[in-house]
Amino acid sequence: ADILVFAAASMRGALDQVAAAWEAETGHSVTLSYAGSSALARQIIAGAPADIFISAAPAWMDVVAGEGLLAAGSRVDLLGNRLVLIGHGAAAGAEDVAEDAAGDAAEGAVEDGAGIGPADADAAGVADLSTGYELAVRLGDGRLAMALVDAVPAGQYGKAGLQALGLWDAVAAQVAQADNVRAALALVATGEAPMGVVYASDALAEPAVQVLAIFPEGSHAPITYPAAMLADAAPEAEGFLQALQAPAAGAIFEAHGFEVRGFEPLERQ
Amino acid sequence: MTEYLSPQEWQAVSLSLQVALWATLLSLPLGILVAHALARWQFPGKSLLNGVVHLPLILPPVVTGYLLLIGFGRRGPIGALLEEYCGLVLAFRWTGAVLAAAIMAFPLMVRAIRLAIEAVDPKLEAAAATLGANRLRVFATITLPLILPGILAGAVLGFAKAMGEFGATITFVSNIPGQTQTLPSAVYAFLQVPGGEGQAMRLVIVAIAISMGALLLSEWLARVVARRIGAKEG
Amino acid sequence: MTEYLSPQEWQAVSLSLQVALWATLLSLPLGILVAHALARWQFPGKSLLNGVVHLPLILPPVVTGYLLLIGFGRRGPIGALLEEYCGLVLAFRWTGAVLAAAIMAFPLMVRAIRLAIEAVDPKLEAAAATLGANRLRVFATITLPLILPGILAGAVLGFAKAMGEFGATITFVSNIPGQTQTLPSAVYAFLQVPGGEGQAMRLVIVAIAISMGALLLSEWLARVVARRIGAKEG
Amino acid sequence: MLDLSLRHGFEDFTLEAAFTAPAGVTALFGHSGSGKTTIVNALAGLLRPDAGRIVLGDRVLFDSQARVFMPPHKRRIGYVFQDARLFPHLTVRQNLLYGRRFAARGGAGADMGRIVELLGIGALMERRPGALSGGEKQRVAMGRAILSDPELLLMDEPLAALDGARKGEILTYLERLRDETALPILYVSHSVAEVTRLATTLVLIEAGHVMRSGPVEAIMADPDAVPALGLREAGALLTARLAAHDADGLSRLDSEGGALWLPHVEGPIGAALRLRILAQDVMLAVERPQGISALNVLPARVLEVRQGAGPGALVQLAVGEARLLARVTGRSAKALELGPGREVYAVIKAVSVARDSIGEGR
Amino acid sequence: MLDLSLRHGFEDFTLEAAFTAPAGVTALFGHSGSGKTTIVNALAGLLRPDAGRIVLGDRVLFDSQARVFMPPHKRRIGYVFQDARLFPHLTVRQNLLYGRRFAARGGAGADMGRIVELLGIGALMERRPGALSGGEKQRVAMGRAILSDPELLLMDEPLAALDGARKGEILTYLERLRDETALPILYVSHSVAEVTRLATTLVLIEAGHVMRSGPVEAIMADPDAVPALGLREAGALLTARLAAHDADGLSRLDSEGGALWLPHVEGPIGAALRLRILAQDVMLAVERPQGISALNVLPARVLEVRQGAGPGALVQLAVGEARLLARVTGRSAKALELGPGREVYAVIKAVSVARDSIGEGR
Ligand SMILES: Nc1ncnc2c1ncn2[C@@H]1O[C@H](COP(=O)(O)OP(=O)(O)OP(=O)(O)O)[C@@H](O)[C@H]1O
Ligand SMILES: Nc1ncnc2c1ncn2[C@@H]1O[C@H](COP(=O)(O)OP(=O)(O)OP(=O)(O)O)[C@@H](O)[C@H]1O
Ligand code: MOO
Ligand SMILES: [Mg+2]
Ligand SMILES: [Mg+2]
Repeated sequence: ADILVFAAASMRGALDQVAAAWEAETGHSVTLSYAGSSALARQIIAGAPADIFISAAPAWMDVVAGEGLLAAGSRVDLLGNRLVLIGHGAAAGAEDVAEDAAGDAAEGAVEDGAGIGPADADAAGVADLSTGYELAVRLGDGRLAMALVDAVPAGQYGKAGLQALGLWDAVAAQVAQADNVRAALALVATGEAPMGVVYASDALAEPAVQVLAIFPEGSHAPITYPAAMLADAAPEAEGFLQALQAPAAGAIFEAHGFEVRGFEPLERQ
Repeated sequence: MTEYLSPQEWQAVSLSLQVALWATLLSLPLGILVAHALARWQFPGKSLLNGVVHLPLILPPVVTGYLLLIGFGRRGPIGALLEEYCGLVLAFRWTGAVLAAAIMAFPLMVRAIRLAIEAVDPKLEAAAATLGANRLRVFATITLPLILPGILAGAVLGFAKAMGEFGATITFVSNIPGQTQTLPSAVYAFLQVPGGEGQAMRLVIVAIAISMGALLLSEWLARVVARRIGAKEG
Repeated sequence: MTEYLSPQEWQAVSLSLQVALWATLLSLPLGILVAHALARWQFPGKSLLNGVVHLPLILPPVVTGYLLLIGFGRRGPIGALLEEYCGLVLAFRWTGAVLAAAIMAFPLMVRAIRLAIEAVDPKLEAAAATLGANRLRVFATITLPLILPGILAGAVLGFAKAMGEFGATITFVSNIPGQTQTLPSAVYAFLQVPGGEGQAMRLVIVAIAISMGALLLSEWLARVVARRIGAKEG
Repeated sequence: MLDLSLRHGFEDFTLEAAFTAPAGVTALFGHSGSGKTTIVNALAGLLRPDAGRIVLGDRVLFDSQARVFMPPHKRRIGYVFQDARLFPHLTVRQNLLYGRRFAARGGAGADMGRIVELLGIGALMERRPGALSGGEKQRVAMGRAILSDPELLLMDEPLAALDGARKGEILTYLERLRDETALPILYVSHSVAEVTRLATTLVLIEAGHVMRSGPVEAIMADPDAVPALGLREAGALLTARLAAHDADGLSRLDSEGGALWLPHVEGPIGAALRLRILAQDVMLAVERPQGISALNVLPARVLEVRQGAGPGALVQLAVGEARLLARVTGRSAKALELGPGREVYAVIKAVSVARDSIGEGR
Repeated sequence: MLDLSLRHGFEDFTLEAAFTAPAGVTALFGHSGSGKTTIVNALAGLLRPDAGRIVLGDRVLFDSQARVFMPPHKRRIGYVFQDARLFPHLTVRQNLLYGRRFAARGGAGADMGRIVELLGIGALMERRPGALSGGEKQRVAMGRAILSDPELLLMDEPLAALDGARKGEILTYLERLRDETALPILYVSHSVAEVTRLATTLVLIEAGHVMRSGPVEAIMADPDAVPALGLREAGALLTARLAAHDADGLSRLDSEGGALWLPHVEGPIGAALRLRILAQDVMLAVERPQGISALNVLPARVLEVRQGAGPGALVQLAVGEARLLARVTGRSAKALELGPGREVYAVIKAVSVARDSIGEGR
C-alpha cells in the first residue's frame, strides 16, 4: 500500500501537495525521494525499488527506458515549464528600459500568487526575450547565473535559447554556472549575480527576484518532465500516475508555475 | 520541541543519529587497525593502503557515491555477493547510508588515531614486551589506553563528518524519507523549494546542536582520560 | 597526456591545484594557532571556538557554501567590507574558491595539528623556558619542530579535502571555466549527462594522481623529519 | 648461565663484547658511554645486534648465523631501565602487577607484599607515575621487573637515584634474591661499592670491549685491575664465617686470613660472609702496634709492591690463606723497607669495614 | 643570596620549607621523596607553590601574598633536570647553544669549548640525543644549563649517572665555577661525598621539612647531624693551605690542626683547600705509634665521646684549632680510656684522604 516515487528535486513543492491530496483521497501512502535526475536514473538502473520516476529531462528517462526498466506504455510527458530571464529584486542589473515593465510584471505575478502561470505572466506584460534584447549591456560586468550549461537541463535549455536568439556569444564569458537551477536562483536572489536564467516555476516563488523576460517557445527544445512507472512497480503506482494527470493535480502544478501538458490517455494493456 | 520539527523531520534527525553512530562505531575498530598498521608496521603495499584510505577525501562525494552504487548496489559485484551470502542489502537502505558515512569519515578517523599512535613512546611498548606481553597484549594494555584521546578525537571527527555527509549518501542510497533521508538530505530537499531556506536552517540548527553535543562530550572524555594519564612521562 | 585532457579540463586541473595549494598554505598558520589555543590555552569561549572550527564538517557543504555566499558575497557584510577596504573580491573568483576550500579543510587540519601538539611533552617546553625562551620562542623552537609531522599530516589532509571539495565551492563561487571551475565541478558536470561517466572518471584519475602525489610527498617528508627527531625521548 | 658474544656498530661506536655470566650476580662495570646499556638492550631483545650469539641456560635467544631472534616477550628477562619507563596510565600497583599477569608461574615467584615493603613504596600504590619523585619511580620500576618472575634480571644503574640508606636496604634484598633464588642478575653500575658487594662475576667494559672478566674476588685483588676500578675503590674481598657475637656489640669473623672483629654483623653464627677491605683502609706496621684504637692487627707477608704512577704504592699481602691489598705512600714503603717477603702487620680498623661492604657470601 | 620560604601540598605530601642560601654552593640533601625536586621546581617557576616567597638577590621571583609570579624564562635560573630533558630534534651542539641565544650577556659567561672538553662531549656534538648513552645525556644537559649563563644554577642529582672518574672531573669544574664566578648553585644530591666537596651551605630535608641548615663545616663536624648524613659518611671538614710539593709525589698541607702529608695535590703553593676527613679513617693511639705506614700523626685532645646506638662511638677531637671526628668501637674506647680531656694521637693515612674529598677552598 506504499509506493515510492523518485522525482527530480526541482518538483518538490508541487509534488508534495499532489501526493498529500492523493494520500488523503485513497488512503495509500506515497514516499517521495527527491534528488537530481541523474542520480535517480542511475539508482533505478542499479536496482532502486522505485515505482514511479519523474525526471526533469527526457534524456535521463530515455536512459532508464533504454535499460528496459519502464512499464511499457506508462511514460507520459507530465509537465512543461518555461525558461525566464530574471533580475535581482527591484534593482535589476540595468536601471533603465526593462526595469519598470519587467519589475511591475514580476511583482504582479508574485502578488497574484497561485493560479498565475507563465502564460499569465506573459499576459501580464512580461516581454518575450528577443534578439534585440540588450542582455550584455544590462549585465554590465555582472554575472549571468545559470545552471551548468552543458550538464543540467535548465542550463542546456538556456544556452540553446540564448544561442538561438543570438545573445549567447556576448555573455558566454560572464555566465556563472551553478550545480542546479535552485543554486542559480539563489545567486540572483542574494544579488551576487544581477541576472539569471531559471525556470518560470522557480522564479515564481522567490520574492527577491523579478522576471525580466520570457524565453520564446521554439528558442529551445520544449521543456518536458516525463513521468513513467517502473516495470516491477506496485499496482497502486498506476493510480498515482493517473492522479498526477488529473485536473486537481494540474491546478496545483500550475499554481507552482509549471505548464500542464496535454495529458495523453494511458494506454492500458 | 516536538512542535519545532515535523514527524518526517524527526525521522530524518533520528535516522541521521543512527547512521552516524553506527558508522562511527563500526568503522572504529578497522580504523584503529589501519592506523596502527600505517603508523607502526612495514609491509608491501603500505603506500597503496594509505592512498585508498584517503580516497574518499580526495574524490568529490558524488563520485564516491557513484562508485558505491556501482560496487555495492544490488546489481553491483560486491552488493550482489553480500546479498546472496550475508543477506545484507545496502542499497537504498539505512545500512547503505551507514556504509557511505563510514567511508567518508574513515580517512579523518584514521589520521587522528594514527597521529596518536605515532606519539606513543616506543620505549614504553618495549618495556611492556620485556615484561612478557606479546604484540597484541602490548597493544591492548599500553598503546590502546595511551591513544584513547586520539581515538576520541577520531571518533568525534568521524561522527561529525557522518552527520554532515550528503553527496555520497544521496547518490548511493537516494533520499527516501524514513529509510535513507538523513538530516543533510532533508536540508537539501528544503533548499530545492523556493523559500525553503528558513526550514532548512531549522534542520541545520538541529544538526549543529547534536554534533556540538558530541564534540563537548568527547572533549570532556578526553580531559578525563588525560587527567588519568597525568604527566606525559612515567 | 596533452591529448588525454582538453584545454578546458587542463584549466580545471591547474585551477584546482592552485586553489588547493593556496587554501592549504593560507589556512596553515591560522590552523596552527587555533590548534595551539585549543590544545594548550585556557580561555573563555574555548568550547565555542572548538565548535565553530568543526562547523564545516558538520554542515552539509551546500549549506556552508550558502552561508559563505550570504556572508562573503559582494553584498554580504564581510564581503562588502573586504571589497571596500582591501579591494579583495571573493565572489565568482578563484580567491573565493580558496576561501571555500580552506574553510572546508580547516577542521581536519586543526585536529591533526592539535593532536600533535598534545603529544609534545610539556616537560621539554618547561626546560626551554628555564633556558630563557619566552612562550613564543618556546613554541617556535621546540613545539613547532616537534609537531612538524602533525603539521604535514594536517596539510595533506587539508590539501586532499581542498582538491575534492565541491559542494561549498560551487555554491559560493559557481562554476566559471578558467576562473572557478575546479576539477570536482567538472567531474560533477560530466556525471549529470547520460554517458558522461567515462569522461568523469578520466578527470577523477587525474585528481587521484595529484592527491596521491601530495600524500606520498607528505609521508616521505614526515619520515625525514621523524628520522631527524630520532627516538622520542631526549 | 649466560653466554654472550656480540658485535654491533653505531655510527661512531663499535661494540665487540663476549663474556660468560655464571649463576649469581654479574656486574657490568665501565665508564659512561662504554656500551653497557647497548649490551643489556641486546640481551633483552630490544636491539638486534649486527652479529653474535646469546644463549641463556639452554635457550638460544639470538644467533645471527642461525637467524634466530627470540622476541623480547618470550625471553623472560626482567629489565630495570636506566630511565624508569613506568606506564603513565597505570597506578603504581598496576605497574607492579603488569608483568605478573604474563608470568609463567602465574607470579608464584616473588612475594609482592615483601617487595613493596622493601622498596618503601607501600604508600604510593594508588598513585600514577606522574606524581612520583625520581627515586620513587626507580624503585617501582625495580619492583615491576622483579615481580615479572624473570629467568634473568637486567638492572641498568638501578640505584643511582637513591639515597644511601635506601640503597643499603635494597642491596641487602638483592643479595637475598641472589642467594635464595637461583635468579641470575646482570647488574650495570658505576659504583664499585655496589659491584663488590653484590657481584660474583665482574665484567669490565671499556670503549665497547671487554677488558677483564672473571670472579669478582680475583679481579678485585689484582693490582692490574686497579686502574679500571679506580684507586680509591681498590681493595680485596675476603670470605669469612661469622664466629661469635660479643656483648659489646662486636662480631668476630673467622676469615682465611685470621679472626677479625667488626661492628655487629647481622646473621646467625656460622653464616658465610664476604668482606671488602679497601686497600686504603689497610695500614701497615713493622712491629705490632700497641695502644691504638684499631682492633684488627693481622700478621702478613708482602707478596708484591707495585709503585703506581703517582706517589702511592699498592702492596699485595698474604694474610694466612687470603690476599689483601694495602695502599701506602711511596715514602712509607721506603721507610718501612717494604718488599716481597717482608713480614709486617696489617692494621684494619673495625669500623672501616663499612656495613655496605659486607655482603652475604655464597 | 637566595631566600626561600614555601608551602605546597600534594595529595599525600606536604612541603613546608624555608631556608637561606648564601653565595656559593648550597646542597639539598635528603632521602628519596623528601621534597628536593619539588623545591627546585618551585624555584625554577615550573611549579606554583600554594604559598610562600622566593627572593633571588634583589629580585622577587614569587610572592603569594603580593601575587607575584615571575615566569620561568625571566628568572634566569639554569636547571639541570633529574631526567635530562634534552631537545630530541636538536643536535648536541644545538642543545648546548639553546639557552645561550637568550642569555642576557649574549653568552659571554662560560666558554663553550672549555665546557665541552670538560664534560667529554666533544665527539658527540653533531649527534642527536636519541643516540646518546644515559651518562652522555646528563652531561649535555649540564652543559646546556651552564651555557645559558644563569644567575642561579639548579642541579638535581646531576652526577648520579656518571662513573667515578668523570664525576671527579666535573666536580672539579663545578668547584671552579663556584669559586671563579659568583654563580650560586643549588645542588641536590644523595652523595655526602659530593655534597661535602662542593657545598658551602647544607640544607637537610626530611619529609618535606628542613631539618638542619647552615655552613657545611659546622653541620659535618656535628655528631648530631650524623644520623641524617649516614654513619659511614660522618667526618669533619678541614680548611688547609697547600704548603709544599715533595719530590716523592707527596704534598704538604698546613691545616688548623697541623701539617698533613697527602698524595700529590694539584694546585699552586699557597692555595686554599678543603679536606674531608672521614671519622672512620681516623685511628686513635695513646702513644705516638712507630714504624707504621701512616704518615700523619697529630696530637689531639678528646672533646667528647658519644656512644652510638650500635657498637661504635664517635669521638670529637680538638686538633690545634680544628675539630676532627673519629669513629672507633666501644671496645677500643674503653681500652684506650677515651674521655673528655684525654690526650691522644690521631693517625690518618695519607691515602685515606681521597682525591675527591679534597676540594678547592673558599
Ligand atoms: N642509537 C645510537 N646511535 C648512535 N650511537 C649510539 C646510539 N646509542 C648509543 N650510542 C653510542 O654508543 C655508546 C655506548 O652507549 P651505551 O648507552 O651502551 O653506553 P653506557 O655504557 O650505557 O653509558 P652510560 O653509563 O652513560 O649509560 C655511546 O658512545 C653512545 O653514544
Ligand atoms: N605531582 C605530584 N602529585 C602528588 N605527589 C607528588 C607529585 N610530585 C611529587 N609528589 C610527591 O612529593 C614528594 C616529594 O617529591 P620530590 O620529587 O620533590 O622528591 P625528591 O626529594 O626529589 O626525591 P628523589 O630523590 O627520589 O628524586 C614525594 O613523596 C612524591 O611522591
Ligand atoms: O533537479 Mo534538476 O534535475 O535539474 O533541477
Ligand atoms: Mg647506559
Ligand atoms: Mg627528585
